[in-house]
Order: sequence, then structure tokens, then C-alpha cells
Amino acid sequence: MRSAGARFRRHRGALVGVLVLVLVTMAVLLGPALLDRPPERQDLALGPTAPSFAHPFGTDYEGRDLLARVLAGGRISLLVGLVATLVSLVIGVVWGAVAGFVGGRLDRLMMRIVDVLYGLPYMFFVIILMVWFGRSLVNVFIGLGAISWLTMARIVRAEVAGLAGRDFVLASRLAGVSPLGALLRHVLPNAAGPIIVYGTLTVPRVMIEESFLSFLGLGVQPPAASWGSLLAEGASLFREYPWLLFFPALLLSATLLALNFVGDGLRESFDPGEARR
Amino acid sequence: MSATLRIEDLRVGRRGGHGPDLLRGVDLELRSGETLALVGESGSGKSLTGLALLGLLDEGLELRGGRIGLAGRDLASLAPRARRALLGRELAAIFQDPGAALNPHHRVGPALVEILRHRGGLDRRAARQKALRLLADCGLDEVERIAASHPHRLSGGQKQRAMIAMAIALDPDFLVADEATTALDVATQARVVELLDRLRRERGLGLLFISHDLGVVQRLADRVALMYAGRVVESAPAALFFAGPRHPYGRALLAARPTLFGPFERRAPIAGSAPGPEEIGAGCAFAPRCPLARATCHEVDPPARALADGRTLACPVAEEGG
Amino acid sequence: MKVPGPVCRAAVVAVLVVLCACGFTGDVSRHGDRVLVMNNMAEPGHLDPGLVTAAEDQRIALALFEGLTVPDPQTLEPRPGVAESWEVSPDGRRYRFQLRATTWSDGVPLVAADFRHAWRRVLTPPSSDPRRQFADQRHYIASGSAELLYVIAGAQAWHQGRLDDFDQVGIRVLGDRLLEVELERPTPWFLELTSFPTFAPVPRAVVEGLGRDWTRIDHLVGNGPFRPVQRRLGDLLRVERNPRYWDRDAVGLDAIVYLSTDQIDTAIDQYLAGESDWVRSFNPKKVRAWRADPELSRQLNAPPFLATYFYRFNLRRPEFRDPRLRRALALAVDREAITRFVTGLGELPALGIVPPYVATDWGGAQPRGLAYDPARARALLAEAGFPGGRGLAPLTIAFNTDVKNRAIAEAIQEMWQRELGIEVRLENREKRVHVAREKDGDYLISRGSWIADFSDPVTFLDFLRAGRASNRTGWRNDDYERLLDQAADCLDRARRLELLRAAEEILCVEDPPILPIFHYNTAYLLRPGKFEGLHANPRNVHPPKFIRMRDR
Amino acid sequence: MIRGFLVRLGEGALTLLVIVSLSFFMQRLAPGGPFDHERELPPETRRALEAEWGLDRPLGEQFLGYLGGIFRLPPDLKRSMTRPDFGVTELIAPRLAVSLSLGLVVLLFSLVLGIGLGALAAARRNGFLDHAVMALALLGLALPNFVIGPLLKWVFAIELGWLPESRWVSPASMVLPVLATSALYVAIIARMVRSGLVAALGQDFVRAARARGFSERRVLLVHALPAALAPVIAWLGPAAAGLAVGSVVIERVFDIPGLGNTLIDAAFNRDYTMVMGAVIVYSAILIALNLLADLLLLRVDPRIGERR
Repeated sequence: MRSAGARFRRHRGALVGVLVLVLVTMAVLLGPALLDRPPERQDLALGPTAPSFAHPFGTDYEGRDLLARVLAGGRISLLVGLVATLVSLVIGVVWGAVAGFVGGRLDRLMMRIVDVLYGLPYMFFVIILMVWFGRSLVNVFIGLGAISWLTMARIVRAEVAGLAGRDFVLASRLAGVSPLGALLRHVLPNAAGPIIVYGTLTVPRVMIEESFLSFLGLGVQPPAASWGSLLAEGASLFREYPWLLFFPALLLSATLLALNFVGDGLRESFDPGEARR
Repeated sequence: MSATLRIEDLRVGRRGGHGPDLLRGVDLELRSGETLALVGESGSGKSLTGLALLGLLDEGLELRGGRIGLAGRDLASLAPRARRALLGRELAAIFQDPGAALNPHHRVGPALVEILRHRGGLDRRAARQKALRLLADCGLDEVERIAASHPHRLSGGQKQRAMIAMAIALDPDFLVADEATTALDVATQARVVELLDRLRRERGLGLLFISHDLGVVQRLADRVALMYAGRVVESAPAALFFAGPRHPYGRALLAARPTLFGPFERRAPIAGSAPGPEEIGAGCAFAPRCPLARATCHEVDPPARALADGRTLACPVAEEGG
Repeated sequence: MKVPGPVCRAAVVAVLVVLCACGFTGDVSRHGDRVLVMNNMAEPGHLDPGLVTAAEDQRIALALFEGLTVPDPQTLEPRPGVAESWEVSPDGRRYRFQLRATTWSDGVPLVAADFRHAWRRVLTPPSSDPRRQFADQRHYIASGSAELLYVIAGAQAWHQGRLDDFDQVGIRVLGDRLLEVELERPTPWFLELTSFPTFAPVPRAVVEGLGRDWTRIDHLVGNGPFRPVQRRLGDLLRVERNPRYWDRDAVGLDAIVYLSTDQIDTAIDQYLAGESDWVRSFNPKKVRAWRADPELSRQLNAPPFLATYFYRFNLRRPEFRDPRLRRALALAVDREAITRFVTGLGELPALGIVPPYVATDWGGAQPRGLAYDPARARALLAEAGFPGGRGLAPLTIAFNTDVKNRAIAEAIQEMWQRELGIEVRLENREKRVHVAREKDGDYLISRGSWIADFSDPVTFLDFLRAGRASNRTGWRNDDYERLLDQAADCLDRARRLELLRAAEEILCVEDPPILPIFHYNTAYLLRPGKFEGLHANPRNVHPPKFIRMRDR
Repeated sequence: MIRGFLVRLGEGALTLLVIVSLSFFMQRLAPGGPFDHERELPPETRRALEAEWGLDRPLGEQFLGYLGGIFRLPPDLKRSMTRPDFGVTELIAPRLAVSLSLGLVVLLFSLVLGIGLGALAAARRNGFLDHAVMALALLGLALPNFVIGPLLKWVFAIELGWLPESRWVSPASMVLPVLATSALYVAIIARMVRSGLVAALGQDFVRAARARGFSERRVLLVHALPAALAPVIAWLGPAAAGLAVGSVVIERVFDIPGLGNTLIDAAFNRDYTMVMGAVIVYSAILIALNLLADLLLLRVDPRIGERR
């Protein structure tokens, strides 16, 4: 029986995914500093130009360097993906772990609440929230994070409830470990696999959702851009200035694919039952 | 009508040709109406033999050689489609865990009907009637209710009977029972064994009974084939085998049997553990654990030879000593 | 095969449901020979001419109803509509209209009382105030454009509840075909107003009989060149020629289809795919590419429009008490760059609020005071106490979500940061939030625009008078008030324009509460060579009766 | 089982109540109202409008009044505030039909294609077809539909002129929106089905089915597939919510007179009654779909009912 890590390393797609993610993250974090072209710097007279040596990704309508904007937009998109996932992770894990570990009536009550919340047209609430209370990164984080925690809570609960009855947990309880201690030290670490896997798969979903919001004109505040908002503009102008669609789409797609690959790799390493046979 | 299933020099290994053989030349012969028990500890290749015979090896494995003779054909060299067509009709199988081997999404009756219609060519009405008859034949009561049930509603014994009904639905000549009773409790086990034995008698089934439970084997088998590390090391008529196996491994195995009334101390575990396929050297695979092993045993893997009393034995030392 | 049963059955049911209930509308847009299909942007809100405020509703109302006058498609000069002829009293306050013998689309004769009723209806909001309750008040409406009628003597007093007798309002029915209107003061643009839907008559019996339902297209009775025949919510409204229209022989089209597509890119796509002939808007960011393409640039029209784009300063905020900061900000905006590179339709950079083409005798002059001059801007900023932008808290520009607004705000942000060293933030707000916050004074700098009600400079100056709800800046300048008061009562046109120009000088140079940026051009796509009678004009009004297909 | 169903139904009603209250008060907290226009209304007009819509009464009273309207048979959803010629019900019904049919066709199309591709990939696992299908699926996951939509329009409506550009006039209008929306769902389903099938193919019951001599196709489709479908069906309910949002975007890209578009517009315009109506209808559908998915799951995997 190989460790999850070893199995993950054998998964070629996942390794490529990790590589792409590292590259994208580095480019996004370090790129803007190296470029010495602020993403907001306009050159109105220049206007939209096709990729050239001076502007490898071309420029947008205001003559801003698209490369700089794509890199800066990547920061926001990745941040949205990560923070919203983190929000969902925190709420979902706490909720699911408590329900699964305590069990009984509390469990039933908490899961009923999750069931009820599943009936909410959440994305609409996010949209309406953004319409009514203004767009800001914080609202994006909260709104998108709040959508994703339900499934996370269900997954965590199932894992925790399964583990809570296991012998090693009982043994630790007999040895005098407090319930919270047992939950934190014995149960949750063992449920980490599915949590990490689902978390990884949440990031690309949230990024797509952010791009929906941007398309509806509800994304981040200008002049900042996210990949979603760049893509929304690119999609509207792709016949006139195709590069405005191509480069953001390239980066977003590469990142989403990489995240999906990594998620698949993780899932297969944590759950060999699902591995390709 | 008496048919013979003859397996010769069956070899199985990992797909792609590299790695050692997992079955290293298995020879078996089974006549219809007869029960051949395939015994050995886990990992010895019993189930693999059964699967190779059926052509249902896992994807990572492949047949590397040998013949499977049945009614004048060599199954091993048949095209997969033609081979698949024989399953159920000439060669059927039941598996260890009836809970896992019955499709949880299919009710019992319709599953049987599916076999009878799609494989047996019956029309819906005839198939339904025959399905109920088969279930009754396999000793189930309340066949209507059972036919309408999903597998998870049935007890282990009922499930295994249903499995058997499905296996014999098309009147096969041979039935591979792969650890078919292992997962059942003792009482149920006994009844299922009885059922299998009855079916063998009534239908002239040739039964390949794969088991590590020597007690059951003793009750059921006409002939016993003992496997060790991917080979049949001894095969003998059941009475002879249980009276005293010749192969040192067989002896050790029999000696390690818990007996209900014997003194506890007599259980003599075999020293060491069975080798994995990579660990098998040039000589006899059992040699490292064998009390009788000589120098040549470590160098040459002895071929199986037929003895006068109807046994075949792959141990020259025991042959001499016997 | 038992198992996928439920799935299969669900699928079959679903297919059936879909086949029964797709709600396909069927394409009626191209039925007929002489049909104009236009993208009218948003779905119409009201067909009731008294309630119409939005531009897309006005376009439709112009096809369904006709007022006393109809604007000339080219010059916008009032031409006879329901009124055959009119006389104006020498003091310019009394208009007597001779109506032509004509009928509603249901055959009922149209009489002068229909106008009085329609105007009374617009001027009488339903009220919970017992003193203001009228026997038939459910037939009155809360109209957003009632203020347009304030030019009529006593109308404002009546609307605001200061008058108890409607007979004192200056609308007099002198016979079935004779209508007299008395104005509050001389109003040279009154005949232009009478072509507006707000001034259109309504069929009294139908309105009173059906209440709010009278504008359902199967009930609607109008007097315009077209009548509605089909409406599909969220999709289209189709009107066909009205056989009872008095000038039916002059009507050149058999039908007009108004598509409601409020996604501009989709509307452009529909046009490109040949599904519509006329798109009443355009995506400003596509302009450069379209202008560069000879084929596309033929289709893109962008005539000047009587409207001005500007920023409001919130005068209630301490930073802006000192006009020098406001002027410095105005001086640092390179409007040429914005109109050339951001808006790109050939708009006129605005130094004043009144578009020079508002009237031929306005003269085309703009106040030159605050043209782009970064050096002067920096000096003024230092004078105001913020040398190099130091000591000034970040400025926030608020605007409502829109491609153009965003691009302009981004450009100005850049200019102020570059030229003045001021930190500028942008706040993109959804439309209603923007309006509500602006009204509450919750902004620092806020994007606004003003569209002329009529072709006279005063419409651009009046809305910023103290106490006007549309002012929203908290600005008050007594000289400005006085100049406008004088102009209102001035009968000598030249003198009047002089006064207005002086007022504009105060508004845009001396003590600016606003920062004018450019005068609009309207962009629209029109299939070249297919129609005639469609002329570019500064109010962007295209009376549908004059549109005809060009013969090939 | 019937009891469970009733409990779920009760939960659904409760959820709906929560949603109604939440939306009602949330929209009132938001700045800006239906009568805030860039050009200010005369105060007399505004007062009259507010009185007409009851907006001058205390919020609690308005809320109770609204509740009274919807818990009546037939429910009274009031008139639309921005298109007061029409009742909300009347405005919603045709749009709902359009949205539902688009959603259903997308769902069916995604299911058929997704299951088909997933099964194909599983049958040829690790072969060229498998890799090709899965690569395609990843592309579907990686490109938002508002990018796919305009690209499809450009090629098939504008350049080739084969299909209508937008709107909802004939079955041909459906093709492009369905393709653009389905890409994501086909991808998700194909991946789920493939991994489910690969897992199922290693199960004993599949081996047993093979031992009965069934053809590989039959083993795959009849014996292994139901096991692989269970997760797909469990996903369908919640996915319907995502589908609704996906179709908002598509409705905007293709100018389809659907409900999602209407809801967004109503939210922008502060058409309070319209927002409430659309939210209620959407939630009700969502709740019903979740319920339906649960029931379907019970049929496909009967063990679930007993585990609960």
C-alpha cells in the first residue's frame, strides 16, 4: 500500500497541474513587479493594439497593457477562489464536524438546516446581494463562500460520523482524551483527504462563479480587473479585438484545468478505490 | 452426455509481458457430474485459475499460455466474443460474496429473466415462469416474493441460492464455485453445499469448487487439487487425499487443520509464509518451507507426475518417500 | 431492462413537457413587405402616453399616438398633427389650436375635450389627501413627466394641490375642434412640447371603462399612424399601420417591430445577422474597430445629441467649498483625449453645459474658461492649499455601472493622478443605488447627464437651480438664480440668450458645481440605403410616420 | 417513505417561507427604490406612487399583506411595479415556460451526451477515445458559457448563418443556447459517469454479470451504469440551481425571454413585486427538483431509503 503522496506523484496529470499552478501563481505574484507597467496605466492615444513586442498580450481599449492586467487580474481571481473556498471550508468543516461527531438530535437538526438551505437559490442571492449592496471583494468572498459550504458540510459530516465510531477514536476516548481533542487529533486528520479534495475542486468552481458575476457586471471594482471581468469584456469585443478574449481565456482555462487535474489526482490518491484501473 | 474440461499448462501474468507468472502452468481435468475441489491458501492462485478459466481475468492480467479444452475447442485461443458466448451456457460461475455479486440495483426475478431472455432466448412469459422454477429448484421458498425483492432484502443464504439459480439458468455443463460458501454462516453453508451437490447429481454438472475450507471440500469433492504458489502440486481422489496427501505442503496443510475433537496442540502451523510471485526462485516454490527439501529442490521445479493410485504429484521426494 | 426505467420515464415525460411548453414565439418580425425591425433596447414599460418617460417607451408612443403637432423629421420644426393650424397671441402666452376632423382607431371622433382630459389626467395624481380626492380618481395617474405640463398656466399649482378648480388651469375647450391653451409665461418651445407623448390625447371612454388595462394591446385605442397588433413579453411589440389615421396615405411602412433586447452586444449581433435593421445604441468600445472598417463604418451613425455628460461635485463636502479646487479639477481633464479615444463617436468636448447646436442663434460658442491646462490646474490646486495634491484626502468618483461611464472614470482618474498628484478612487454603483445615494448627497464626485427636454438652452440651465430636485449638488448661486429669473420673463430673444450665456458662465467657469465633459452623440446602427425619412437630428426623434422603404 | 416525503414537503414549505421573508426584507434594506430615476420624479407623483403600492405603510404591515397575498388560492403575486399593466404571474408564466424548457433540454442533452461520452470513455478506458473525451470534458469545465456562447454565435449565426442569432422563435433558436449551456454539464456528467463506471466495473456484480455471458455493452449499460448514475442523480437536484444561474447568463447572451433574465432586471430596477414573484417561483422549482432527485435516487438505488 503506497502512501497518498506516492500515488499522487505517479499521477502525471496532477503533477503537470501543480507545475502550471506554481507557474501561474509565481507569474501573478511576481510578474507585475517585474513588468514595471502598472496595470492601470492608460495610453488613450494608443488604444487597443494587437500583441506586439512592446505589449506581448496587446493592449485594451484604454491602451493599458493586457499582460499587466491579466497578471494583476490573476491575483484577484486566485484570491477570490482561495478565500471563498477558505470561507466554505471553515463553515463547512465546523458545521459538518460538530454534526457528525456529536450525532443524535443535534446532528439531525443541523443536517436538516443544511437540507433546507439547499433549497435557496443561492446564486441569485449573491447576485441580488451584489446588486443591492454594491460590489466589493468582501461581498464576493462571502457570497461565493456561503454557496459552497453546504456540500462541504455534508461531506465532512459523513466522514466524521463514519470515523467517530471507529475503534481508534473510542480507544482515545477511553484513554481520557476530551471529545474536542479526539475530534481535532484523531477524527479530522483522518477526514482530511475528502476535505482537501473537495476544497481543491471548489476553487475552480468559485472562479467560474466569480466570472459569471463579472459577466453580469457585478464583479470587482474598476480599474481593478479579475480574469472574469477581463473575459467578460473580451467576450463582448472578441470580434473587434480578439486578443482581449484570447489571453485571459488562456490563463483562466489553464488554471482551471490545472486545478481540476490536481483535484482529480488528489481524489485518486486519497481514495484508491476510484483510481483508474 | 459426459463432457470434459481439461486445463493444461495454464499460465497467467501481468499484462504487457513483464513480471513473473502468477499461474505457473496449471493442469486440471474435470468431468461433468464430478466435483473437483481446488484448495490452497490464499494467494496460491485458486481464484485466478477459476477466473482464467472463465476468461474474466482482471484488466491488468493476461493469459500467457496454456490450453483450456472443452468439447473439442480450446477456449484459450477463442476470440473473446465467442468465448463470452459460452459463459452461462457451458461454463457458469458463482462467487464468494453473494451480497457484492448480486447487482444491488436489480431485483432478483428480473435479473433472472434478463438472463433467460437475452441469453436463453425465451420470451418474457416463459422466462418468468422458468425463473420462478429455478428459484424453487434452488431451494427457495416464497419465490414470488423473492423474485420481487432487491438483493439487500435477502439473507446471505437466499442471495447465494439466487446466485446459483442465475448460474444454472442456462443449464451449463460446468460450474465454477469460487469460495462460494466462505461468506456464509456454518448452517447456511451446509445447506448451500447440499444444494450444489444435489444440482451436480441431478443436472450432471461438473463442479469446480474453489475453497480453502477443507471440511467442506471433504464432504463435497470427488477429487481434490492442491495449489501452491500458482501451481497444482498434488491432485488426488478426495478419499485418497484426505486419507493422506503426499505432497509435504498438503500434509502440513492437513496437519494444521483444527479438528473438533482432537487435542489443540496437534495444530501444527506451517513455518514461514507462502512466497509472493516475485520471490519464487528456480526450484520448488515450497522448498524454503519444506521439511523434506533437498538441494535439488532449490534448483529444479519438479514437474507433476501421475502416480499409479490416480494421484498426480509434483514432489519427487515425497514420491520416493511414499 | 428494469433499472434505468425511472430515468427513461423521467426523460420521456420531460421531452413531452418540453415539446408542449417551449414557449417559442415564432418569428413574426419579417412578415410583410415594408417592415422595419428595430432593436428598441429595454422592454417597454408603459404604452400609456401619459406615463411614458423612458426613451424606448417614447419611441413606441410616437407611433401609437399623435399630439397637436408632429416634429419635422429633419428640422424638428413643429408640423401640423391633430391640430390643423394654430394661432399664437402677440404676448406668446395664448395658443389657439384648430383640430382636424379625425377619429380614434376605434372610429370614435377625436375632440378637443380628449386633450383636456388627457392633460388633466397627467396633472392629477391619485391622492390619499381627502381634500385632493376626486370622484373618479382611480383614472388619474402618477405620471413622471407631469412637470412638462407646468408651462400651462395654473398646471403646476393644480398638480401640487394649490388650486382646487381645474377650470382655472389654462386649458379651454372652445368647441369640438377648437382648443385654447394659456401658458404661464411665453414659451417659445411650446409647439415642440405638444408633439410629446405627455401632451397626446387619450380616448376618454376607453380609459375610463378599462382602467389600467386600457393599454393592453388588444384594448389599446390610439390616434397615431400605427396601432399595436402583437406583443410578446420580453421579446417584441409589433405595430401595423392604422387605417383610421388621418394622414394614412403618407405613412410609408406597413409595420414596425420593436425588439426588446437590452444587451447591447446581443442587439449588435442581431443586426449583424440581419435580424434587425436599426439598433438604437452601440457599444462604445467597438467604435474604433468599426470606424476602421469601411463596410462597418457606413452602418454606424453618430449624430450630435442634445445632451451633456458631466460630473457633479458635492458642494456639501468641505473640500469643495472653495471653487478653486473644483476649477483645478476641471482644468486637469483632457476632454479632447476622452472624446477622441474613449467615447470615440466624434462627440464635442464640453466646456459648458449647453450644447452649442441647441439652437441656430445660440451661436456655437462655449465658455472657454476651464479648457485643458494642467499647469494652471496645478497652480490653482496649490492656491487652494493642496500643492501637488498634498493634504487632500483621496477623491472618489461614483458612477453607475456602464461601459462608457467606467472607461471615462478610469481615464479621468488617470489624468488627475498624473497631472495633479491626487489619489482618485472609483466607485461603480448599480443605477438605482447611484441615484439614491446621489439624492441623499452620499457622494463626493458623481457622474450625471442631462438630456434636453426641448431645443432651448434653458433646459440645460434650469435643472441646476437651487431647490430643484435634479440639482443634487447642494449648490446655490444667487447671481445664477437672478439671471435665469430675468431670462424667463424676457421677451427679446437675443437679450434672453445673452442672460442665459452669462448664467452658463457662472455655472461652468466661475463657481462650477459640475464638470462638463462632453456633449453626447447618439450612436445607432442603421442598414444603409434601405430606408428614407430617417434623419439625424439633435433630439434623436424619428417620427415613424415619415419613414419609408427606399425603392431599389 | 410516505412520511419521509411529507416531512420533505414540509421542509420545502418552510424553506420557501424563509426565502420569502429574506428576500422581502433584503430588498427593502437595499438603497434605491423603484421610483428613483436619474430624472427625479415630481414629489406629488412620487407620493402618489408610494401610496398606490403601499410603500408608505410600515414595513411589517407590508410584509404581512404580501404574505396574505401569496398564501391564498390562487396566489396573488400583485402587479409588476415597473410594468404595472401586467400582473407578476402573467409576466412570469411565459418566461418560466421558456426557462424551464431551456433548462430541461439542457439537462436532457447533458444527460444523454454526458452519459454517452462517459460510458464511451469508460468502455475504452485509457485508450485514445477515453483521453480525447476527457480532454474535451476538461475544456467544457474550463471555459465559461459566456465565452462559448458568443463564439458559437459568431460561427453559426453570423458567419455561416445556419442558425438564428438569438431570441426564442423556433426550435432552431434552442440549438446554440443549449450547446453553450450544456458544455459544462456534459463535462461534469461525463466525468462522473466515467469514474463511476470504472469503479463499478471492478465490482463483483459486474464480474458475475460477465460470467453469465452478457455482451460487454450490456454489462456496461445495464449492469454497471445504474451504480454509476446514482451520484449523477444525487448531483442533479443541487445542480439545477447552478443550471438556473447558467441560464441567466445564456439568456442574456442569447436574448432569450426567460425568467432568470427577468429576475436580474427586476433586481436592478427594484421591481419589488417582480423580484419576489421570481424568487418564489425559482425557489419552489429548486425545492421541487431537489425532492424529485431524492425520489429518483431512491428508485435507482433502493438501499438508500433504508439507510436513512
